[in-house]
Amino acid sequence: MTSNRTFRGGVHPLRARHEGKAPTRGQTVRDYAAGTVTIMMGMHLGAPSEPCVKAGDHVKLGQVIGEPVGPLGLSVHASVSGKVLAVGPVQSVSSPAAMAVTIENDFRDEWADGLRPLGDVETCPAEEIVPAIRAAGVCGMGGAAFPTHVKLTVREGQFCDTIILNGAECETHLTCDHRLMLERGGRIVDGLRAAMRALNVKKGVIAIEDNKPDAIEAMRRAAQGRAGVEVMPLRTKYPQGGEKQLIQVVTGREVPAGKLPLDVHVIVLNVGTACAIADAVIDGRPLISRITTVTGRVARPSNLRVRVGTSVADLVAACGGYSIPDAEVGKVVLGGAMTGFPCPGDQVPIAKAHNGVVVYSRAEAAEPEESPCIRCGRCVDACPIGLIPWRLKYLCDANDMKEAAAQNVMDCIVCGGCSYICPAHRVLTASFKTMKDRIAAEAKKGKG
Amino acid sequence: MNLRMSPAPHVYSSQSTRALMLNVIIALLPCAVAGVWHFGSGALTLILASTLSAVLAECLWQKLAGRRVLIGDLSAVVTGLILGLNLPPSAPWWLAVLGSAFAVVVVKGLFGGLGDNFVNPALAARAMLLVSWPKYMTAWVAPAGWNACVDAVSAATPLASPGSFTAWQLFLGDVPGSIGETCKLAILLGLAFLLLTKTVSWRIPVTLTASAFAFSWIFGGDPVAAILSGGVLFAAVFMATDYVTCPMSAAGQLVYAACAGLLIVLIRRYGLYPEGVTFAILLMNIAAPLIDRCVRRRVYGHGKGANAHNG
Amino acid sequence: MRTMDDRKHAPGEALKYGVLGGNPLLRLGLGLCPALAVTVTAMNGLGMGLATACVLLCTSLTVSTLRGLVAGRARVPLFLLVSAVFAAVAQMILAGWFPALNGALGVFVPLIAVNCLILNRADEAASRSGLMTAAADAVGMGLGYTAALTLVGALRELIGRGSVFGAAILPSGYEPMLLAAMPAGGFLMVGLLMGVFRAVASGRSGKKESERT
Amino acid sequence: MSGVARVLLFMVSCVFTENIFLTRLMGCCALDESRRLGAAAGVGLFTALVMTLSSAGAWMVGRWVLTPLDAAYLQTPAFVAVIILLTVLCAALIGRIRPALREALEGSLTWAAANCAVLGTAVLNMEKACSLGEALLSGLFNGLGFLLAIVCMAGVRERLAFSKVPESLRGLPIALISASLMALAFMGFTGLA
Repeated sequence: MTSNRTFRGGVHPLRARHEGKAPTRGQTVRDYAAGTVTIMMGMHLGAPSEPCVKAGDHVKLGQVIGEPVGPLGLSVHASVSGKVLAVGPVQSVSSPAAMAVTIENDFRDEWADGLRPLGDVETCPAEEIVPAIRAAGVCGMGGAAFPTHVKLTVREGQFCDTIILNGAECETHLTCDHRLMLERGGRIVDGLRAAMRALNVKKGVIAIEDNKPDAIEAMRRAAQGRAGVEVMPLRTKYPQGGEKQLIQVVTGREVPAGKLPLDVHVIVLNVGTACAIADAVIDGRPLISRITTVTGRVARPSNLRVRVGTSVADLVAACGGYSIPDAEVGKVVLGGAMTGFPCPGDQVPIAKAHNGVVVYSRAEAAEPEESPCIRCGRCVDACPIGLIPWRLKYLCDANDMKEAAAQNVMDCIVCGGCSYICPAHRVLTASFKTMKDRIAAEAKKGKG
Repeated sequence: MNLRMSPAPHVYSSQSTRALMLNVIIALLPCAVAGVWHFGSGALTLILASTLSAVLAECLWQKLAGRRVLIGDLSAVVTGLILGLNLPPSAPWWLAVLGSAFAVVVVKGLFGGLGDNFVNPALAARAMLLVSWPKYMTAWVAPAGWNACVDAVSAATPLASPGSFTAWQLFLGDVPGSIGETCKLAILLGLAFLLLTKTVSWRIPVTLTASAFAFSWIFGGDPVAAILSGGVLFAAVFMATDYVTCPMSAAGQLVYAACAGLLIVLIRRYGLYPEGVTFAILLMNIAAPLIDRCVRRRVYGHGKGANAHNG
Repeated sequence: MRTMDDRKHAPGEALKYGVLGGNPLLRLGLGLCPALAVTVTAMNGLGMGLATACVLLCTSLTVSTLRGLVAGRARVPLFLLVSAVFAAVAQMILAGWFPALNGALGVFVPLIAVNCLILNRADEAASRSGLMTAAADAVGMGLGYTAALTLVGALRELIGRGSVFGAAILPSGYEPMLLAAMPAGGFLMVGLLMGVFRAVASGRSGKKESERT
Repeated sequence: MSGVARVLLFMVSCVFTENIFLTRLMGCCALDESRRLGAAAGVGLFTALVMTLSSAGAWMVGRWVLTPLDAAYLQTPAFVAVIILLTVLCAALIGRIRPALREALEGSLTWAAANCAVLGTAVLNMEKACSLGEALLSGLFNGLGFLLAIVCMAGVRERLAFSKVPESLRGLPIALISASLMALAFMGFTGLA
């Protein structure tokens, strides 16, 4: 079952020596609950939520512990039942002081009553779907963590004709979406149908890379008889799961620079998000757990269904601990190897969007030395959106914001393909990210 | 636990500058062996002299200019080796040394080192030697084994006397010519290796050869002999594909190689010099930045295609 | 402490500045075309340099005398016309007395008229200063230009023919590098010499800085 | 040989074989204009225009005025005057058609008159004793040759902007060394026409 549907550019890190999916691909998802969880208030894109419990309180499973703040705000729910140990700043992956609520698990898993199940996605009232998703605190689970109810809100003058479910999972190492599609395909289709009904969309496409034939088969079976749902195999190539690439491949449309997918009448959701939508709509269950792939230098690489807020150290312990001496652990990455974030320490808690934990040894984590650019053009070939990375790199090094912007650095999707392929090991992607942040900050300053 | 915090991506492909250069060196070895087989001790001396002096010159220049010494990236070896294989087997050793020094210091070093030169160092050095010492650079000997250059039986190349060699002779390199360029079998072996290891893409070698073939037919020559004589194939595989000096976009590379093929035929047919390969590729090197500017991929989300669906 | 400009305007200093620190060809990059084209031998370089120096001197004196009369946009055309007249005179003198040299320099003798060196000095120095200063500037620049052209010519002749001013210098076994006598060699030689001059100058000023502190 | 073929050969000769910039070394003062591709193309086009017109203009003045008056010694000043006149005219014309372009090139336009390639072409035309049509074509083709050289030069120099050129060679010296390698490559055209 191979497919020729793809975009231009890209790289093949999976075919190279970094095939990281093999150890976890065949492993059934295991449930895991840790003794304590540290639930961050800022797990989604947008302002962090306001904690509404205090130390010493007893909370039940699914109880709201953080109230939404601002237009992109999202509720946070307790992922275990038990006693609140602390409310205060902790080290997160991106910030040394992120507001969080720490709960000691009493392992009773008592559900709080709060959310109302809507029942069957095909018959429930369509206008209640998005509010239910919002109440359940669902955000994008593929990485960007954009609040899903905002994504599913179509403003005046806009319309959506296609919802794409992203099951490409093009990242190295990660198999959580793969396992989810195999084990809960029906739920994923339910979630897609719920989103389609909420927005009155007639077409839903589940896009899957052709290196997962079993998942394609499973989803085809699950989609049988469901109105407007179609499974589309795509060629295996990184970054096939990039939002812009996916839209281009599935619909033939390009999102204009600076615009959103909805401007070309498309909404892209991760398969994990669709599953969370189904849980919220059918059962009234808030988003309190997710599947995370734990792999690399751990004794038993696995896919775990973990409670939001579980620390990396607990996850590793659940997989038999590090397979190398602690002193030899060189890097822990949250997410995949191409776009994941490096962890400052293994006490960092898992958020709603963290789909993987990859552990590297010191030798694997050593960065190769940067040498002069030999103009081989591999980065130009690899760029999925047609930038000229080697030249951008010089402009970024010279801090030439104007020229870098003129060369479309803002269109860079930070996929990491150019850095991956560069034989001179030039630091390309990271420079572009820094430059993008700087230009965005400058623009903000200019506005406000 | 002291974790590294370097940003994504966290994996790298196995290709490095040094590995790529090593691939090119390995691909050049069959040509070197064939050259020594046909032209003997003189060829061996030249290859060694040019390679060693290129490395030495790179090392000295980088020390003198106060830069990091990067001879470990093997690019100087490639330059020296290619220059050596581009010399007539009977050329004096000092020619190889001067050429290598010119290639590494003037053509590459003065511009900032590897990646910063805009013409291929080996080709520019060959052109320099050709215009400076034409009597050595256009003297050819017959391929006669180990003592070919000692006996120095002067002979005409297939380009100077077309029709005097069979296609088979041309293919195996049993003809007078530059050390590395005569044996087409060895060059094709090298090409196969480069393609298998993904060191170069097929675009430039194939397009250049096809273009030379087509244009020599259009201009009334024997197309098969045209690509089997002289340095077309060697240049198409090893010199036109030089990363640093060819265009970077796929379409640009096609344009570049096609124009180079045309220029080769034009210079061979109408020019003063019997072999146009060196100059043709040098000229296209100069045009490469312009080609890259003109042939550009549309950026995703910009221009026509992006707005096709809006409205 | 006197500024660079003051120093330039004292006649003795102007001479030194023109030959070394402010060498028109090797430091300021003026008058490139003849410096590239005719400097195949030292003799050609010397002849071209002297001819240019003479036209420069005459033009500078004339412009200095006429200063104040013309300003604004019309000045460049005026300078051009003045130097064209003197270039025509130089051509006649060369053709009459040094026909061999005139033949070797060819079209570049009338082209002295549009030599950027002359225009630049007329614009920057002569049109803003008195006769004495203009003359000192022109002589300094002219000599500096002559010296540079002779140097380039001598080096190219040495490498390209093994001789200097026609006298064989290198042993008879020397195989001349023909490139030096070609346009490519001219570009290369002038470019390298410029780099050397700049490196020496920056090395010197760097040394002075460190001595001072 | 047919007329078209002769014109074609003449063009190849002027543009490639005997490139006025890289082979005959005239107009090198404009090397400094070649830093950016856009500016270089502008200067090159303008120079080519002036060159074409002044080749013809100088020919007319030389053949119809100076020769009858037996005043060949006035050739240099007379040609310079013609070139200045035509430069000013062309600049004014461009100002009329494309004022923005005129402003962008303001600095370089006056100096185009001082470009020795223009005067050189005119003088060489007289030495070759060619016809008016040949003079016009010579101006046009040499102008195109100049344009080609300076545009190629600008392409190379834009690329060099990203290079680690040693401090003392930055700017004009490395531009000259680049020109040297270009001149070397252009020698490949020797014999083409």
